Parts: sequence; structure tokens; C-alpha cells
Amino acid sequence: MSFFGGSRNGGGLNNERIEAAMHEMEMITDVFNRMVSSCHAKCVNTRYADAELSKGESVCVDRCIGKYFEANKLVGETLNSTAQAAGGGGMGSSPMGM
Amino acid sequence: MSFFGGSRNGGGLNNERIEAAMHEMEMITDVFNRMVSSCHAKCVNTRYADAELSKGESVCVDRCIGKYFEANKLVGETLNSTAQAAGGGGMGSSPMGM
Amino acid sequence: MSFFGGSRNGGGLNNERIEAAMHEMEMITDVFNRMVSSCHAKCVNTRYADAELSKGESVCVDRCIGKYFEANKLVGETLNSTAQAAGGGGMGSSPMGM
Amino acid sequence: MDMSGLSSAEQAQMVQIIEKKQMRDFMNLYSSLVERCFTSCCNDFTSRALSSKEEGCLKNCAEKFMKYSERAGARFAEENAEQMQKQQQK
Amino acid sequence: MDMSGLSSAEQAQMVQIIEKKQMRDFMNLYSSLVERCFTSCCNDFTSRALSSKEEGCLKNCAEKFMKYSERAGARFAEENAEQMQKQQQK
Amino acid sequence: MDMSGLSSAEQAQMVQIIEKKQMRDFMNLYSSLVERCFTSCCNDFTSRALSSKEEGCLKNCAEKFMKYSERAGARFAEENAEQMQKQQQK
Repeated sequence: MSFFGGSRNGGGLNNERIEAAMHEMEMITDVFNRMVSSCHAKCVNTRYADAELSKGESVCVDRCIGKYFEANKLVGETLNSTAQAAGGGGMGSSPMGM
Repeated sequence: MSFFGGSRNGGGLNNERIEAAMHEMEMITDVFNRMVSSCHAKCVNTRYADAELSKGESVCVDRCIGKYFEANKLVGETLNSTAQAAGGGGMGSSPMGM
Repeated sequence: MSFFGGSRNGGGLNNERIEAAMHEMEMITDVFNRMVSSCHAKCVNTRYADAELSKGESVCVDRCIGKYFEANKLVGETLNSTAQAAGGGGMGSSPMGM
Repeated sequence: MDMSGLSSAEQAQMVQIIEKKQMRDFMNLYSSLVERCFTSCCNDFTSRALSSKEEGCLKNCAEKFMKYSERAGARFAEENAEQMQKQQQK
Repeated sequence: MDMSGLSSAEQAQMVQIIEKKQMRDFMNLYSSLVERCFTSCCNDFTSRALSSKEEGCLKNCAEKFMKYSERAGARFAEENAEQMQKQQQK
Repeated sequence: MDMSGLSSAEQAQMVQIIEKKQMRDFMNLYSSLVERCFTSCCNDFTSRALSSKEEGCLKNCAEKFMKYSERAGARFAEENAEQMQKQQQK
């Protein structure tokens, strides 16, 4: 994309670090979008008789987001221990800052 | 991507404007692709006994595309009035040229 | 993205060819990802009572991947002959190296 | 899309950009079409080879999608032109 | 995201990048919202015009999604902050 | 992919590009895997914590997907090699 439009002219800028921060941001956005889509499917009634989140839906959303984080962590740990069992060193920590 | 591959050498080119035009083009493509996918699901029989669009399917497609535009407009207006009610100035017009 | 980050400074590098190779790589990844998703839906039991692919699932996966290649070829040929019938010259060969 | 606000050098560049984008969009269309038709047509994995029924289904699916896609594209262009005209009248 | 490792020039550039990304993300949110609401609300193609029932459904869908999205975003930020704190304590 | 048409400088650059792409692809695989397993395994929102049943399901899902993905990748590579060979014989 055009995200790095200005970065090539910039004297004294460390493109590597900006790229890394950018990369992290994209990753978090990706996880967030998938989580939004999953928890919408799990919790929100799509008959749309009105425009409000009901009490039940709101509680479901809160728990769903929390549970998604737990699932994210567990899947990361599982991949790491699988990679270690396969002889590699794993990925050190969970593959993302979340 | 590589869309702006040549744009950095170019003397006298206004990258901002090209970026904006590019951005608009990507947006329209995105809307178009989603519309194609939605109306295919709504109108096209996927048993594929033959290769022709039936009369009924064709009429459905025409109306579905038209209705998708109406839905797009209404959703844009709804977001604008929600944003205005929340104290902001809205987005001026529908967020896209369509 | 940042894939071409270094390519603009590079004396003597042929960006066109790198771009073409890059493009091909992206395309193959896209096909692969869609195939992985399709064959997972067709062959893998998602109750996840255990972590192993059963014998039946494994055989299904092998055939599914093979069949996906056949389908890919046939769809490519169909598009080509449709394009030729419409007066164009077709696309020469199947639109991808696979 | 209205390119009249761009200089001729910018327009030339846009044309090049658009060509690359069309190439990319076409590949994307192609791989999504294979996925779509495979999902609808192939459900028997007792054999690796395509059955004649699967072959017929895949061909019809691909041809029908191209016809659908052309029709949808034409309607989209019409609706888009109409809406731009309305906006300019405001 | 922790930007403290970046110089001020880098931070300024990041802000610009983030603004562009937010613009892009918003457009993406918008077009996916239209698709989502259209899929849920529009199922009658005996007419091109939206019925009043479809109109109501689309409005509710859009408003409800924005409320949902705000709530989900707030929870996400909380959970993310909590997890980063835990990681720093390790 | 055939890189023999590229110069050695170009090949070195490609390797770098490929490494970045693999990193990106891995992250993409990871986030799609979380989504996939969450969708299949988590359907009870009377509590925020994962039940032991959900935990088991998530672990199995992740491990099984990696095994599936390896197998699918190996078959893909075989089929791809075979097809390239056929095309060169033409």
C-alpha cells in the first residue's frame, strides 16, 4: 500500500523499526477484525427488530471478547509446544503482543 | 503493493492526488466485489444444470444490484446521522462516490 | 506492502522481473490458501475429539488436493474457450503456473 | 471515476496503475471462481479424478459465473453513473 | 502498541501512517457493514426498491453494529492492556 | 516457482522478499487458525473462562490443523511439480 509513501526520502529515519511497528499494527487489526466478526456471529441477533444491543447480547459480547483472548493465547501455546516437540525452538512467546 | 512503483522518481507528479484516485478505485472495487458475492448468493441457482442465467435469475440480478445501491446509500446516511447525533459533524456525504 | 522496500535504490536490479516473480508467488499463495480452506471444509471433522487426522480424513485430503488441481485446470480451460468464442485470443495457457 | 482533476502525466501513470490492478483483480476473480465452483460441484472424494458429472458442473459454473459477472458489472456501471449524475445536480 | 522505542521523527511518521490506515480501515468497515446488513435484511427481489421493512432492518442493523463494534473495541482494548501488563511483569 | 531467469542479485532480493512474505503468511495463518478454532469450539458464553471441554477442543483443533496443513502443503507441492513438468514437455 502507500503506507510507506514518505519513508524513503526521510533522512535519519529507521525504516526497519517503522516497518516492524506497522507490521504489529496490521496484525492487531487483523485479529481484531476476525474477533469482531466471530463474536458478532455468536452473540448478536440478526433479525434487527430494533437498534439496541439487548442486555443479554451485551453480556455475551463481553464474555466472547474475553474468551477470544483466552483462545488466542491457548492456540499460540499449542503451536509453540508442537513446534518444540518437532525439534525447533518454538516461537519464544505467543506470536503476538496480545 | 507495487502500484506506486514508478511514482517516486516522477518529477512534477502529484502523488497525493494519484493516491487519492487510487484509493477511490480500491474502494469501488471492494464494494463491487462484495456486491457480486452477495447477489450471486441471493439470485443464482448453484446446481449448475446448465450454463445460462435463467430469465428469473437475470431479473433477480438486476434488482439485486439496484437494491444493493439503495442499501449502500441508506447505511451511509444512517452512519452519518448517528455520527451527527453523537456530536460530530458526520461525514458530509455518503462515504463513497457510489 | 513493504516487499519492495529495497528495490528502488538497487543499481542493476530489474524491478520488472522481481515484480513478476513476486506477483506469481502471491498468486500461488492465494490459490493455496483457498484450496486449504476448501479441502478442510470438505474433509476434516470439526468436532475435534482428538488431534489426529484419521485414516479416512487423510485419504480424503489427498484426493481433495488432487481434485482441486483438476478443477483449477478445467475452470482455466473453460474461461479460455469462452474468451476465444467471444472473439478474443484466450489467455494462451492456463492463467497460472499450476 | 473522474480523472479530470489529474494532469496528463498523472493520468498516464494512473492508466499504468489501473492496468496492474486489473491484472491483479483478474487473478483474484479467477482463484475465487475456482474456489466457488469447486465448493458447489465437488463433493465426492472416493476418487481423485473428476467424474463427468463434476466436470459438467464445473464448466457450467464457470461459464454461468462469467455471464453473471458481466451482467452485474453492467448494472453496477449504470447505477454508479446515475448516482454520480444525481450528486452533481445537487 | 508501544511506540516508546521510536524516535520523535519516527513517531510523527507513524501518526501519519496510522491516520491513513484508519481511513482505510473505516472504508473497509463501511463496505463490510453494507454487505452484512444487506445479507441479513434484503431477501425479496420482486422489486428493486427497498420495502419499508427492509429499510427499518437496514437502519437497525447499521446502528446496532456501530454499538456492538464500540463495545467490542472497548473490551478488546481492556483485555489487550491487561495482557501487556502481565507480560511486562514476567 | 522458477527463479532461474533472475540474476543472483535479484535472487538475493527475492529471498529477502520471500522471508518477509513468509512471516506475513504465518501471522495470517495464525490469526485465521484462532478464528477457525474459536468458531468450532466456543459456543457457551455463560462464562468468560474457557471450560475444560473448550480447552481440549481448541488444542485438538490447532494441532489437527497443523497436521492437516502440512499434509495439504506436501500434496500441493507434488501436484504443482508434476504439472510444471507436464507443461515443459509440451
